[in-house]
Amino acid sequence: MLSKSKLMILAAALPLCCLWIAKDSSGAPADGEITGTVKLEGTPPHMRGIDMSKDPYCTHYHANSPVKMENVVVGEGGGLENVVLYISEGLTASELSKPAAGPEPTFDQKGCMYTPHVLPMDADQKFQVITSDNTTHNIHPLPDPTTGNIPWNKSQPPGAPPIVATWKSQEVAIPVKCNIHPWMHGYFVVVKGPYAVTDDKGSYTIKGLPPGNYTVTAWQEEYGTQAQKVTVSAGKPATANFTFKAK
Amino acid sequence: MRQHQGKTSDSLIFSSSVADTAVTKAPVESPRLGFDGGRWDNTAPPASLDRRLADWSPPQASSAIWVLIAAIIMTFAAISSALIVRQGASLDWRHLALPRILYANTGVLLFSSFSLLIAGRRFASSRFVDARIWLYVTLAAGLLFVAGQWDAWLQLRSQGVYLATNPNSSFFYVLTVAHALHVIGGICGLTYVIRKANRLALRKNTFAALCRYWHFVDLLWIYLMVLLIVKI
Amino acid sequence: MATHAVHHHAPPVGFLRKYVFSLDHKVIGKQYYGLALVAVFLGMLLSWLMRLHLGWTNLAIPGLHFLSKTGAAGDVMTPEYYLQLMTMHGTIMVFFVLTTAPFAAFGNYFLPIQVGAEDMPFPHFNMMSFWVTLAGFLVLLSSFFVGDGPSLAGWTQYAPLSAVGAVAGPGQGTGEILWASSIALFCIGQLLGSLNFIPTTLDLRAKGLSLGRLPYTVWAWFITSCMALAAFAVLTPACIFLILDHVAGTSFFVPSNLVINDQLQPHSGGSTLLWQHLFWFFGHPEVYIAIVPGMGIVSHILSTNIRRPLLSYKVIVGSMVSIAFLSYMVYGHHMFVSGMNPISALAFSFPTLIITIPATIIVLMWIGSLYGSKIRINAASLFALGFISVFVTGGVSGFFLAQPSIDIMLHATYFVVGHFHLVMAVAAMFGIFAGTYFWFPKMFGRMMNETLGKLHFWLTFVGAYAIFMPFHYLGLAGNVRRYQAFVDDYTQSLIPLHKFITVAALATGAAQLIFLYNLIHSRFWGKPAPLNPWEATSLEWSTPSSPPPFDNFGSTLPVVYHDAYQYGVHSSTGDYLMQASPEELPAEAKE
Amino acid sequence: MAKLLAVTIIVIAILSAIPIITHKWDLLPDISVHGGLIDEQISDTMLEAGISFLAAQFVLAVFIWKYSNRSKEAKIRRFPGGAAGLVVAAFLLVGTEVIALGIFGTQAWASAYLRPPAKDALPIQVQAGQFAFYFRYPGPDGRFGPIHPDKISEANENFFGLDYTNDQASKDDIVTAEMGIPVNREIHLLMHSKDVGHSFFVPELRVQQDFVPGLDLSIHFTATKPGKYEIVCTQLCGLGHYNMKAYLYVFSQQDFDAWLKKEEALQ
Repeated sequence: MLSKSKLMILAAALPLCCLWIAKDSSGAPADGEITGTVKLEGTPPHMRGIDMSKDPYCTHYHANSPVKMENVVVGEGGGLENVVLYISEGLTASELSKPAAGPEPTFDQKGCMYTPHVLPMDADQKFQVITSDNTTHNIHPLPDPTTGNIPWNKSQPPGAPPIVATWKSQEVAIPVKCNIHPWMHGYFVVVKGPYAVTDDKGSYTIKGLPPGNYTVTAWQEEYGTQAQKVTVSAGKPATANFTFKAK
Repeated sequence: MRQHQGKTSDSLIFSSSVADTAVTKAPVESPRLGFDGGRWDNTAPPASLDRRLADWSPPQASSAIWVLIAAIIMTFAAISSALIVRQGASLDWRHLALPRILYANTGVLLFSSFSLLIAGRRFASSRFVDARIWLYVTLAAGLLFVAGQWDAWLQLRSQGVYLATNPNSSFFYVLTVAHALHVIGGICGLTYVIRKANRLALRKNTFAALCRYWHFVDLLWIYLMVLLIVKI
Repeated sequence: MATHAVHHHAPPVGFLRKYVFSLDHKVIGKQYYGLALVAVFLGMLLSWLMRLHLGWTNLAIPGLHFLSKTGAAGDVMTPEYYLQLMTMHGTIMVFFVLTTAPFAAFGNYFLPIQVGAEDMPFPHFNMMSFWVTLAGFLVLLSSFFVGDGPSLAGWTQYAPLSAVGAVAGPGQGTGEILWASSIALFCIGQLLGSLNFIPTTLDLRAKGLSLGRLPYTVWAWFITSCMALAAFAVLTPACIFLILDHVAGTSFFVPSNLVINDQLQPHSGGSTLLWQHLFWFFGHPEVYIAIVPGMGIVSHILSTNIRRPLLSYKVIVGSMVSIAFLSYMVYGHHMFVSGMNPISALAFSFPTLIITIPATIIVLMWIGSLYGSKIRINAASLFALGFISVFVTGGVSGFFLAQPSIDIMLHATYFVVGHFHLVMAVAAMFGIFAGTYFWFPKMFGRMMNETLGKLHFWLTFVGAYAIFMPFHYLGLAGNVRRYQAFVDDYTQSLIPLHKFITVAALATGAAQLIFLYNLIHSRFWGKPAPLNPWEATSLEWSTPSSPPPFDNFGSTLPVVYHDAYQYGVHSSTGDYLMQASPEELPAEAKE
Repeated sequence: MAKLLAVTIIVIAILSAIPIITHKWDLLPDISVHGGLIDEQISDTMLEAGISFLAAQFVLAVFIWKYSNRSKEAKIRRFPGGAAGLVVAAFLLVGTEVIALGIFGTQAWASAYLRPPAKDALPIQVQAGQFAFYFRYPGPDGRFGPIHPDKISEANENFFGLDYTNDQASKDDIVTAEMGIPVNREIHLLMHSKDVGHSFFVPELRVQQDFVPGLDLSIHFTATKPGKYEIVCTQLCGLGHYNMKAYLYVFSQQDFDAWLKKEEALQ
């Protein structure tokens, strides 16, 4: 049985411990980076041209710039575009729960195509869907029902206000399509913690990481995921390059 | 005038002597025009008018029962034709081993009709005590039938045959459950009749209506059994 | 079972029993009328929104986003919201207005009175009938507020769109289940209604009131309840199948190998045509369920207001009966291009053409009866006459749709919409209006304002034609129905016509507010009505008071000595002789 | 008031008839072989319906005009011939009329539906889905590869679910988003729906047929006039129904071959 004084000490000590733990995790500067490039090895698959003749607006929009599918987009030097990179292991609880910084990710419908084709975001982060087109689209994300993300299906007439939404649990990746224009499809990639997406050269940078050991995962809609272990130390950025093999 | 119309075809089911005691026990409202139904003279025109217009009309309880039966027939006809269309529509139609107990249930239901007939006979020969016993027997048989159906469903579940397992199982459950619900309806009616009989206030029409319904549900089940055996 | 036959004829006591859970067929009739009134104005509001959207597609309708956050963000209607409004408009109007008002409301109120009975034989069933129907209505409305709104599959709810669930579109999940449940409830409610109507007509007729002396209305309601019996008994299981396909994963209506949004659906081997067969087996009789009571009401009111019996009682009743019979053999004409066997299309085509004959006969009876008559003009008779005109107009376009070859061109175009709106919706509404102006004095003991009534008629009559006649032109030009916007090049030239229709619709709709005002104002402040304001003959005018006492005829029930339409005779009362008056006519005066 | 009603009815009847008589809004010009019969049928029906419509409205109006607010002692007169006459009239006039229409109409229907497609008809497969049509041409081998529902993917532009690696017949199939057909050659259209009910309607072609999921139907027709036309969906199929359309090009034979080459290059 404990005496009163001991209890008092314990009571005083507990908050202090908590404080200390908290200080430790949040104290380290979160300025670490992971950079690298993602390449495609071998001949990229044939990307079929998209025939938008169903909707004159779309055809007219691309009158002199024929569009192709965007499932696999290879830039110069085999750089693979639209690959999402995120930290699949190594983040502390507080890092995971930290609300995403920066502006709301925006998913635009332009010329009856999705820009960007792949939109990464943090779980519970607000993102918005806007339309620049003068034709009605409907946005129909189809998450896996087992993840707890709820599918929805909303139309956006020209000039309609942005649709603002969030996804509550991590899911790589949620396909999104427009039923009115069946060729329109893209992905919402919902991750926890920092993320990045490759540009047309296939290069990326994940910012805002405290020093530590991490597993970086790269996801591409056709080729699936690859993972690498990386050690981030304060100051200089760590590098992780990925190479996908063409099927 | 009301005097003249006071007579009714829908008399109490009990013989005068008993009826008198009944009236002292549980007074029954004197039936009024419009609610005694029955006799064609109820709607026959007064002597002053020509007779061509005279026409027949049954007690409203029983005509209501015919209406009800018509509706039920339509429903089950719809389901049956749906079954036939559905069977023809695709190749995924399997055949189902009917639980043996269904045959027992059929017997039970047939017996219930039979016992209801006897009850009617007893009423006719004004042996009211036996009559009521037979009513209880019928009630028991009805309940036993429903319990039997329940057991049949449990058996199928234990074999892993559920509503959505395959098209014919869907139809099996729909048909049997729909029929069971109608039997339960009949059981409610029967309990009402028994209550009336116990208060010695049972009317011929009420009883006749119940019998019609009960026998109909029985015949319906025979039809369903044939359908199940042949198609499912 | 005659469970409640005898025991309820003490006057009701307590507010609840009197006005809410009343067993009195008159109160139940009024409740049905109230339900229909709410439903019709709701349905009209929906049609206003739809018309506005069709006229000016990207028009922002202020405050629309209050109705639907998702469907109309920024007040601009989305395609799915348009379709949801359309579905609700159709469902509400067909089921909760065109079926309840002329059949359930007036039928409940006047069938027992016109046959000289104290009440329906099974008042408890009658009460349940209303409350179940009301529950159905509320379930339907609730779909506005759950999930992503009501179903968008149209009132015909073709499978598999209606059966595969939310993946097929907004409202196809919860909204769809609510739709099916609502309609199932409605069917049960109406079955309970028929359960009362038929025995009332057969068994509770007053002394001397043989089948040959029933008013046209009683025949109409009797025939309608027989049709309703078969129709709703078939739709109920269909709705249950639909619900099971949603919640239990069965495959009644969903075939194998459906790929929706790149997802292979789990269902196997259902038949989509099965739904269409079940639905239209109900759906076509439903059209006549909506219109036959109108025919009865119009015949009844017409005969009263032209002061003579119609040409032939037997022919009119016979025609109504044969229409009822034929209505079950023609439903396939809704499915000419639905992939039915082309031969069966022909088999359905001829009965459809033949059903025009009894319809024509009835119209000829009406018009022929006008000859040499003495027409009295009042709101009721105006609407009755308008009914004839509208019914003919809507009817002739049926010649086209009855023929499969022409249906290739006109199926699913605005021609069809124009046709059924005129012949079913407008005509039935005219019947309801006529009935209201005619029977209001009996139902509420006060007269309606005739001037407002006539004004209401003129605006409605002209407006209805202005709205629905152009639909036929649109259809001929190939304008497809159920489009929320017209993006096809060949429809661009038709948009001005759509704008015109929209304006007409708004105006005509506004005119209905006159009716609403007249109804409410007359209910409380109208001038007291005499017992028999129209000098009519049938039994509802022989009740001791208006509205009649709880047992309709007070202590004694009427005895009937004459058929229902003794007009143009020389009697002590004038040019008419009431059914219940024992007065003998001089032989030459009888027709 | 009654006279006003009579006048109104007549005015409305005439106004309603004018656009029909002047062909203000008319059927789109027919470009099909079988369409002539249908148009004929429509105009015949229009004539008979029009006459019955005008006649009924006029008689109604006249009677209302004549027999409203008559004096109290005016005599009630009976329609000459009475009910029997009218019933006979209904049977003779309307009855024969509608039956005649039905019988003539049967021809038109038969020409569209009861005639088997010609041997040399060009087979084209159309697949309807929410909310677009896609078309498939069999290519040189004249055979369609089988549809694998599990392979159908709009994301990969594999609209028909073709297995290019295993099915030989699929390799040369040409999938297009718009429909090109040669003029004056019969087309045998094989209709497949991948999700819900749709319909194939080309007003100028006088062709309308529903897609029934789980049941592949086929229709056949011949276009007689080159040009650009619209294929629209007439069966409510979801939120994009109004925008479910495709263009139909009727080419001369050599233009058609050129067009098909172009499409093949895009595969």
